[in-house]
Amino acid sequence: MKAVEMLGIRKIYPDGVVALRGVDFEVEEGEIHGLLGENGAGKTTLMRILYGEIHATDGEIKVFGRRVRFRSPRDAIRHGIAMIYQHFSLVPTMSVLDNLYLSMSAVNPGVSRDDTEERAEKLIAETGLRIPLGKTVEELPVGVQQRVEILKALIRDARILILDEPTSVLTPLEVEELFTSLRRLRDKGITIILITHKLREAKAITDRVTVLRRGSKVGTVKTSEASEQQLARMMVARDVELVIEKPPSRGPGREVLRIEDIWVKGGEGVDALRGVSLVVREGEILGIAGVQGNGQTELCETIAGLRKPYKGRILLDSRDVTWLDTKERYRLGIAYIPESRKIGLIHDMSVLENSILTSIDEYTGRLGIVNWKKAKEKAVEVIKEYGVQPPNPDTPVKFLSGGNQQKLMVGREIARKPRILVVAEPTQGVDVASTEFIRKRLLELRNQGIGILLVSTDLDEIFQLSDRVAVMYEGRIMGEGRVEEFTPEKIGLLMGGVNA
Amino acid sequence: STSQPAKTTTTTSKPVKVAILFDVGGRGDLSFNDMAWLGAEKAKHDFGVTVEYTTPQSQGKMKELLETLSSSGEYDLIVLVGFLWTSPLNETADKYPNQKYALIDASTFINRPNEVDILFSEQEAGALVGVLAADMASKIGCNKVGAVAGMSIPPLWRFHVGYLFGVKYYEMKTNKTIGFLWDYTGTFGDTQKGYQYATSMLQSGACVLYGLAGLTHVGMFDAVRDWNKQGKGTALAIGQDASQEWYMPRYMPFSGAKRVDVAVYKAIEMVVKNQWSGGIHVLSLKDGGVGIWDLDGVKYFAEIAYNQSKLEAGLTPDDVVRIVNESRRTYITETGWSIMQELQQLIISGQIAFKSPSTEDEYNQIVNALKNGDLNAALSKGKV
Amino acid sequence: MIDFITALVENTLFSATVILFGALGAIVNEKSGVVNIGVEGVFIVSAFSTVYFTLATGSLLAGAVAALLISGLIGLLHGLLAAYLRSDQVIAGVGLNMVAYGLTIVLMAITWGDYSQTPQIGKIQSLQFNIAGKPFIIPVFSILAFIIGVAEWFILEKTRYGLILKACGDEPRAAEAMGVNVFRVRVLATVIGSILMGLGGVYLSAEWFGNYTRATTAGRGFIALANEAFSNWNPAMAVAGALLFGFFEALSISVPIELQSLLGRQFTAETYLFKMMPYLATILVITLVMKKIQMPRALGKPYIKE
Amino acid sequence: MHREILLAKITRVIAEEALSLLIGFAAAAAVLLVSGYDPLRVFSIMFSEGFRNWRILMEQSTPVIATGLAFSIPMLAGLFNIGGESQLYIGAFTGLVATYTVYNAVGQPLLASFAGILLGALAGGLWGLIVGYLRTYRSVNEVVVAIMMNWATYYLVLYLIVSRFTDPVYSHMSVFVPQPARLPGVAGFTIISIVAVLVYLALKYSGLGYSIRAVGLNPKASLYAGFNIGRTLLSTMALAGGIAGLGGALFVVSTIYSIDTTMSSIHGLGFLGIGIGLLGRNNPIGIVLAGLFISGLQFGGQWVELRTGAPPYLTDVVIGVVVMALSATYVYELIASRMRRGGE
Ligand SMILES: Nc1ncnc2c1ncn2[C@@H]1O[C@H](COP(=O)(O)OP(=O)(O)OP(=O)(O)O)[C@@H](O)[C@H]1O
Ligand SMILES: Nc1ncnc2c1ncn2[C@@H]1O[C@H](COP(=O)(O)OP(=O)(O)OP(=O)(O)O)[C@@H](O)[C@H]1O
Ligand SMILES: [Mg+2]
Ligand SMILES: [Mg+2]
Repeated sequence: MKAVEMLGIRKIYPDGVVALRGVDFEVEEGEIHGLLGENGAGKTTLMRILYGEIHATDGEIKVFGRRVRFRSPRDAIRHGIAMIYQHFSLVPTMSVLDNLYLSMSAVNPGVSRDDTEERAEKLIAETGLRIPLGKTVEELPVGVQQRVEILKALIRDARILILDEPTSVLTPLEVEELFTSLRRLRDKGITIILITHKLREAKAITDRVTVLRRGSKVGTVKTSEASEQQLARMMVARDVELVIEKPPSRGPGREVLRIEDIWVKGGEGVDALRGVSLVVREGEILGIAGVQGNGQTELCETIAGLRKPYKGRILLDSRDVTWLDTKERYRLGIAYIPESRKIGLIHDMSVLENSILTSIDEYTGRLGIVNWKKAKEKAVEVIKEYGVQPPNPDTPVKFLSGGNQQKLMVGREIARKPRILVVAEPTQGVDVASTEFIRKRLLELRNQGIGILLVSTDLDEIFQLSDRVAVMYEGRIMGEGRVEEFTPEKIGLLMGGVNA
Repeated sequence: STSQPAKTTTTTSKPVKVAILFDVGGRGDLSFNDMAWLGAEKAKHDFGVTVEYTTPQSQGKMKELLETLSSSGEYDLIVLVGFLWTSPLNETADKYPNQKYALIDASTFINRPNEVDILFSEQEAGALVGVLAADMASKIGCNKVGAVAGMSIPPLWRFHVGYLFGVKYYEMKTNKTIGFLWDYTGTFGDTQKGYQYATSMLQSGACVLYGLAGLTHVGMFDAVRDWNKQGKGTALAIGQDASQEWYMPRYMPFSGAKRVDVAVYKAIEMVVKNQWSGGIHVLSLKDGGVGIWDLDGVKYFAEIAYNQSKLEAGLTPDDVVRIVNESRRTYITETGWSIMQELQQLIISGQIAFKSPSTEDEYNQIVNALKNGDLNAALSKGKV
Repeated sequence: MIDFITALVENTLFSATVILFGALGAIVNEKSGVVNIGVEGVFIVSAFSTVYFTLATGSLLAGAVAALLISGLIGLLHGLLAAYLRSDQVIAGVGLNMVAYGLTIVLMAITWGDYSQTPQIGKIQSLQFNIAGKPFIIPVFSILAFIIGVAEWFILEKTRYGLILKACGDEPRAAEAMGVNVFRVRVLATVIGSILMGLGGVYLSAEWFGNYTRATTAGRGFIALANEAFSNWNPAMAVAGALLFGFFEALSISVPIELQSLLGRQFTAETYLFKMMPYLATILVITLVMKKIQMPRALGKPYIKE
Repeated sequence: MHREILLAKITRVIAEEALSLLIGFAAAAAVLLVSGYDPLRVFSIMFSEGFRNWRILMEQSTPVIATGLAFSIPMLAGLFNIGGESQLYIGAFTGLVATYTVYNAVGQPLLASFAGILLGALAGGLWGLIVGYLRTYRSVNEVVVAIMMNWATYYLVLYLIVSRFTDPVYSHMSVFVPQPARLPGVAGFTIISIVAVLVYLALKYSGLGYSIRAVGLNPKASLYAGFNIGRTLLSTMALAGGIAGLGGALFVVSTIYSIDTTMSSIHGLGFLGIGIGLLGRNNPIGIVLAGLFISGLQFGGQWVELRTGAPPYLTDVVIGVVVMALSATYVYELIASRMRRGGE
């Protein structure tokens, strides 16, 4: 039986963007179905329609053979559909338990908070998703919030589970865990739709995949009958280098960034960094591996000046910048790409306005007037180089697809030609072609003599790009060395706090 | 007032047209705006004049409003109600020498042939009220009176001087000691405040309260009524401007009168009867411009209230008059009444006259001297 | 002394009750994400309607119910404008205040030929106790307001309705994705909020004054808004805030009156300085007490689905 | 291509605005009919009398344009400045006293009025700064502080006028701006319009404007971008308060010359400013237009009572209904898109 049939779906957004041009999409009951496509292909849009969050301009939807018209997610939830966005749907100011309770009781007002807690604990035990139920959501690292989202779907007994790029912030181990649970769920008869840009994952877990391109369906194939290369070609209509050749480094140069014994308090007064010391040299990429929430974010923010250490020093080109404010540091050559697009971009501003967010002073002349002409040149440059869609600088960023937002943010910071680039999850949510492009750009940058501090939960990325690797665990560096000295297994152990 | 030789030119058949420009807030203040309206309506009825009204949105708009109306030449008389019109009038009057203006309850202190200013001697009304209030307080036994006043403005300064004088006069005549409270609520439009000020004054021992705060003192009335009904003791209220006894005749034996209606009526009459004479007129006790409302007045206003269904259920205007009369008999002693009449006589005969403080300092000086028992500090003429 | 204190307590309760109802209503309203600066307007309409419909029906209860219904209707209108029509919520509130004030006076003029006050209605009895042999008054509505304050705190903090409301006000997109109908919750919250505000108006007419004058509300709606912000959108704090403000207002009234007697002199303009007291005290207290502002994050932002 | 987009946007705004006015007046007409007045007559009086004299319009709109700006600028930064009222009070008072004092001391009329305007703006700015400071460094909600300051300032200014600065002849008025130091009403309007244009340009083209909007839209991203949020909020509030104070000073120096001891001449202008800021859609140019529009309606409203005998409050009702109708711009978007679709 077919779990989902979407026929002739068209979607035109209110601002006139045609996101879907008559897509037919079918999912069998009890399968894991991959949804692939370039950034802006319409994957999220298609799923938001299925979830009742937005309405199709045209087309028909059947769930388990019955025609449905969802007015809101509430209707979809009643039909057993759950959707996990990458852009989380959690109330940040409430505790995890309250979020779970709210989402359960919205469908079934009879449940109590205690019931919810009981079920949550049971599910946590079953799935191994480590989640502190009592914590306020916004205090949790992104990775943990992701787990909350999954738990939230599971707890509602969803029969169709939609996951929009669920793995982009998870570590390989977590991905494995997630996949194990997903397989288990499938075996229980739950239908799973998975949007992903990671072909290896698609190969590993899906039964069939559907590929979208520019709002149209390219085709649906059995996963076992298609190679990664073939899938990539379906997506972008050309060949893609899935593994990038790392050009040899010209040898590390002078020290750009030196961090000495940094101690930083996180939320709730707990130490988030406990004596971290690191050095980044010209022309090298230092990869920081680790499970989300082990101090990586705090490390980046401390370098950028968004947090102040209570002990330790930060040196940029031998100059002590520990007490300089963020703007000053940016001026001296630090650039920072945060892990969250919500922090790196202002959604209600246009692409143009966002493209000078971190360098406004460079575009401000005498009398404090912003040179918008010059700013536009930069915006156009980033749009062109990174293929941001739609290529209109005046589009509000909130109308860009997730991947395109990412490209804009990454492109903007790279274009600033910094001395040191601190970058977290650079290819998060970005399609294969763009991933290839961004990684190549980072390597080019390194070869131009720029120091790069790369934080990533994606071990492939760490191995592909880094010259040296450091592993973080609970605010400390567990191990550090040349990339050749590490194996994924070794990193995995270090990430788990085991000294290898 | 001087009487001009009647002009012989007969008026054209065109009816006289009058514009009444209220103070900010306009009708519904239970005070001079409402009284002005009454006077104009009476003139309309008696003389068949056409009357148009308007209310300026704020003091800042008065100048332009007046300017525009004056330049239209449409009106035989423009009546300006309230002191806020003083400076707008000053800036306009000379530009339109053929336009007649009547400024009510204020004066530019400039003599213009086309301008009549009508002032009131609030002190005289206040003084009579003060005597009776003190007498009632002494009769009830609390020996303390109070006043819930609006804002610190010249007409209220004059009321303050008069009221305090009356109380002190009563003390002098009877050798009793009567406590005196006066406070500005800071507003003419907040009944909650009026209620709360009244409650505080009653708690601090006063039992007769004089309302001098427009809509604010409606709250004072309610507080006085509740005080009685809740068994906290006997308390009485005194209204001002219009006769307000109808609001609760049992607890309000009388009200002070300030006949803005008469002023407006007179101004219109001067135009209709061709008796126009510019200058400053003061309406006083002598010519009935201020004082204490008599029972006819009480009945007149009770009738208005009756027609607006505002009288307490079951009461007729005649009942109001009867009850007011009873409360007067109950709470005002013979002595008190005669002291009041004696003072009235002194004033009407011109033996004494009150100062009109023209600055806050002078006002302060007068009331504090009065408070310390120097009655003559309030007088510009004569001695007591 | 005991008189001074009882007067203070009575006056405190009088002031506090109105602004407490206003704040409690506004909190429900704003927790869902909808700004309502029309508290004053609701007070006005409700206080007026109570009298109007009591006179029309002959029953105070019917009058009060009608007033609350109308308050609810105003909330419905505001909620529909805010949720479905994405209207600017502040502007709608500003408009409401203007219309409410003007329209009630026009209605008074049409109905009774009077520009300022309605006829009197029979009001309900306040609770009366004896303290040191003297009657001491506690308004029934004060008690109601405190009960509602505590209940509202409980509902917001301890029940799922509170969670739903908070979710809509903080993160409507997430709430919707969890299956909450954000629009409906917002409309419902504005309706309930308005009804609570309406209770403030009913109190003014049905228990305190027994009539409506155009000076009955006199800007208390804005003080209620300040109280709401003071409370950090927490009903229990709103109770404290209302009492605090009421207390200082009462004090600012009693002190100059007592001082006059004590000092044996007349206060004239300097009495204005005393009137600054409740406002300055509030600023002072909040400066000392406040740690963190926690207003609903999506407050005033229309929720747009696409 | 850009010109076209801009043009299309402007036409859309105008169309929306026109449509919402139409609905607003239709609703107001219904209210008038129910109350027993002829709507056409009322509207024609309002418009013909209200918009007849440009000088009056300019004088009356000056202070409310100022308080409109004082509301809207902080709104962009995410602050709700309901304190335009007190900022205007203190500006008006300071402006008055400064002009008066300087003129009497130096005898230089222009210098006196200039000093008055400047000091008035500074005083307003200081008032704004207090709100901004408490908000930024003490986490006190600006709404509480602003509302409390409105009342406290009201009584403070009343006290100062009554006890220190009453006119010797007209004791119900404050001292007057000396005749030679008075500016024509047009001057006040010109200055406030220039300020509005400057604010418009600053918001659109300056780094400060950018950071104000950024902070308002996303504080976390602003922090990331390196903006000093505290300083931005402070400068925003100082600017807003300064403009409200300027409006008060201009109103005194160019239109009313003196403040009465009931403060009726300046009371309520701050609250009206909120409506005007929002009607102008937080756009300085829009605010100037909205200020003129509402001032005209208000001024014309005074004639409605004169000519028809309708209660003056009817004007408030009409304006209030129009304001409410203007709030729901999305309705007009909906209608417009329906019509477009219908035309396809
Ligand atoms: N709310 C919106 N308003 C207008 N256009 C939108 C909106 N959301 C998405 N779009 C546009 O619709 C197209 C499809 O977007 P969608 O988010 O579905 O892409 P996607 O396939 O999920 O991409 P990604 O891989 O980057 O997440 C894009 O061109 C995007 O810019
Ligand atoms: N404020 C907003 N208003 C309307 N739509 C929004 C808004 N914010 C985000 N979106 C929608 O979310 C999408 C991009 O946001 P985001 O990347 O956070 O979520 P996502 O698309 O689900 O993520 P991804 O596709 O990368 O997994 C866009 O397609 C857009 O339609
Ligand atoms: Mg997407
Ligand atoms: Mg994406």
